Amino acid sequence: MIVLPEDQAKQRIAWRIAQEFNRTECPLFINLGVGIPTMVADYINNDQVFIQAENGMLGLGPAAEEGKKDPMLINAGRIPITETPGCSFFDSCTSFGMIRGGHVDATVIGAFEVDQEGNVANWIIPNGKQLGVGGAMDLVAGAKKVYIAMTHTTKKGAPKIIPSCTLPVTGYREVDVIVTEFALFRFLEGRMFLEEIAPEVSLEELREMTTAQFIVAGDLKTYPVP
Amino acid sequence: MIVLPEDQAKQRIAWRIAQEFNRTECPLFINLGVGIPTMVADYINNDQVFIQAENGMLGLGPAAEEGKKDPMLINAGRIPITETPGCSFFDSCTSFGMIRGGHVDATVIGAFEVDQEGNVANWIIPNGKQLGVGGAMDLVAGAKKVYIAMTHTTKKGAPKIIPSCTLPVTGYREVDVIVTEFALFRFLEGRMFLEEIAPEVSLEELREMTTAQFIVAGDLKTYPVP
Amino acid sequence: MGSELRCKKLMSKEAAVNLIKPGSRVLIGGFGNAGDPKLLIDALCSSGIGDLVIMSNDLGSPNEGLGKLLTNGQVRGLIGTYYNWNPEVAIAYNEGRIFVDLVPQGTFAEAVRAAGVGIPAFYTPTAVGTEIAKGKETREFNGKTYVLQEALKADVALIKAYKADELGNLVYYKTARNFNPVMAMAADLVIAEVDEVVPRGCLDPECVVTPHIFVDVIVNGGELS
Amino acid sequence: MGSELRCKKLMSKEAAVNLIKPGSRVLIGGFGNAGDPKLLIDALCSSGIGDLVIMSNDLGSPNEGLGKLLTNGQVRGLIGTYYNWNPEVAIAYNEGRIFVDLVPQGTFAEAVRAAGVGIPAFYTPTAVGTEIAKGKETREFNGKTYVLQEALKADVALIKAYKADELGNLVYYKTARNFNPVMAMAADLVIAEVDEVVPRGCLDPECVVTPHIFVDVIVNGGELS
Repeated sequence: MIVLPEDQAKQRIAWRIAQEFNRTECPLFINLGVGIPTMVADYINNDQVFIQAENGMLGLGPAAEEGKKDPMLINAGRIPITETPGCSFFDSCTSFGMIRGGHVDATVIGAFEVDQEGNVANWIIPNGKQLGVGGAMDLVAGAKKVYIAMTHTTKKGAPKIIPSCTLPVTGYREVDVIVTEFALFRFLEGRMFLEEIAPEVSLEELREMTTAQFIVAGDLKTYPVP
Repeated sequence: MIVLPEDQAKQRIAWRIAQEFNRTECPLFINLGVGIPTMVADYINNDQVFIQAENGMLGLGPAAEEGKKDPMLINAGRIPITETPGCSFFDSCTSFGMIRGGHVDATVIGAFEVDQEGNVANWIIPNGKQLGVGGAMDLVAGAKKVYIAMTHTTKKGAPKIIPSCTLPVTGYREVDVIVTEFALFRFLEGRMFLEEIAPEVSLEELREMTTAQFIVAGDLKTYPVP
Repeated sequence: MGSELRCKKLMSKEAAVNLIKPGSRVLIGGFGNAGDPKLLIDALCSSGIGDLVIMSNDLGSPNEGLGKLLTNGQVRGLIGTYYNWNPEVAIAYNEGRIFVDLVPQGTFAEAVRAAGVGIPAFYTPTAVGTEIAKGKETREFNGKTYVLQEALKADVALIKAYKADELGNLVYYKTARNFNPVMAMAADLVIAEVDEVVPRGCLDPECVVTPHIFVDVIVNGGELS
Repeated sequence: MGSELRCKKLMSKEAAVNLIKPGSRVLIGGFGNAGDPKLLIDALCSSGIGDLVIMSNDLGSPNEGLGKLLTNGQVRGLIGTYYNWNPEVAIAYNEGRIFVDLVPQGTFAEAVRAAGVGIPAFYTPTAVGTEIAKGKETREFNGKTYVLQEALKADVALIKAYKADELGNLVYYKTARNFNPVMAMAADLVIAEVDEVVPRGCLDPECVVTPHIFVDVIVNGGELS
């Protein structure tokens, strides 16, 4: 099985998702989860894309440089960030009002598992060591589009895009797009389409690491790599 | 029947209610309705009393003088008012959140009728000419104490404190205090007590203009007149 | 000043109101002639767009402000709280020309907010047992009775703010704020009339009342009037 | 400066937390160590007041910030959203020492606000069908399913603001705002720790985030630290 170095895989995923947003001509409001999703910001190059953080800010700038970190200016992953001109601060209730009310165009989140129905499990592995849901369920239920940013398989090579989630689900039929280092899947009317496949994997190889059923799009494209 | 000139009656009522608030030692937050209730503000002389207006302001000052009126700085009766140091502005939702959430200590409202159960009718006379409820029902249901400020009888001499409301009710069992030009009634555990009677009326005369049943307080006092 | 600004949301008042389809549910800010978007209301009157359901606190005065829409026959119905300042409303209602849904003012504000924040319904103590709550579902919580109120969503919101920055962040002026920030959240299309548009970064991020995520179109009244 | 101020709400942190009764439900502001009232939390830990139900987004880190309350054994239960930053929470829960009610973060914020504004319950689309919503009532509105969430009311709220004026009006600082203004509305007793107290009239009335009607006690951290 083909494996990319983890850093390369993550960068590729973050870059690919950024392209989805960079093409906008209108203001686009996105919320980025912890991990790969946070890296998406590094590849945004369109000033019409605005980042929202659920702890109460719109218009996040890049991570703060060493020596300029303000512990009272953080994103939802507790990383010190910066302001952009035109940013604003608000309380948690208003912030989740934006999210639940459908004003946030897209959320990018990591996941343990996604299934062919568009269900996603990303909040807990029931091992007795975790107790936390945070804003995951609100984001998945509220954002207009849900993007999953994750490596195609676990570190041990087990598929993460599967027929039916085995872990506790975060939201049902909420996933719109899955981006891994090898593929981009899009859900249309409840069905999962493979739209892009990376140059180094064959369709057969992709099926081996993807136990979920999917439809190959009529105009299957090569996954663009930066 | 004894009748006071209307202006004198109104001033007496407003002054008497103001005394209820002037004795506070802690911050006290009050909302004043249209008419006699607005006049209560003229007799407040305690800087711990703060006036809230449901159109989105806390800390209202007196009515604006001629030439200094700002049409964008008004109370809920559309009268141009002034600011006090430490005042604040907020939206209608926050304003009624204060009211519904029980943060406003007292509301003073006018009424067409109040009955011996503590029900009040003040929002509509169903004559086909009125269509409006405004904030009356929110204030009556939300404020910690509801003060009724009204003349004891109609202009034709008909009782307004009656056994059971005949007009559409604004709120059930919400009234705490009724102040007229002749009497102060207080509701305690669902029963209406006459606590004060004006010097110029006898208890018999008061009963004639009050068809509601009430209990004469053991320590019935003379209604103080400024 | 406007020409130096890079505000992509800027439109003329005519172009802005022409985005409104006949039959729309339209939220309109303001309370007692403070904070209503007067230029947008005038443009809406001139446009002749009809069959509208107007959702607002009141309806101005006869043939003035929002009242003009009724005089013009552009109104199919009203959802709001207080129409005693405009006696033409009761007349039109009694003649069966319009429907009127009276909602207590606090319930109205909260129901508009609910629509904006994705809450389909909530319970409220206001109006329990009254004529206004007739036919509405009730339920007890901790021994007290409450009325179920559904969210009040709209197609369009016409609001009035004091200043916008180029992005569409808004701040308000005194008691002209009232329903405007709430309505800004609750419609598919939000059009804000403002007195001034300032460059990006000129509003204090701590004092922005309506973040630009909620605002679609800005009409600069400062240039127009 | 404090001596010139006429702030009737001013108290020492010790006197303020001594108003909290054992067994209380206590809302505490903050998100990921930003905006938590650190001096009040320290004083609460020193007080030894126990049997508390802590309602907060998270519980800091082990033996740090809010985490110290758990280490001290002052906690009976937790209502909040995210405890993965403090692994001691899961241990205490698994050992049966505390109860934990996990609530999605947006639902938590909205339920706290609901308590503050007199709404006993509301419907939300968040968590429908998930383990978090198990046993909770659901209902359809316009063909979509929602969960019923009741308000989360508290006896006390400990919040952190940037500045207070003499009356108790509050403003916040950047992302330290988070849950604080919401919690300020939702408790019988609201204690605000601030970095500075300024004279009445020194905060812009348009920029006050928490009007003083919501605030009972102020602890001036600027003088204490």
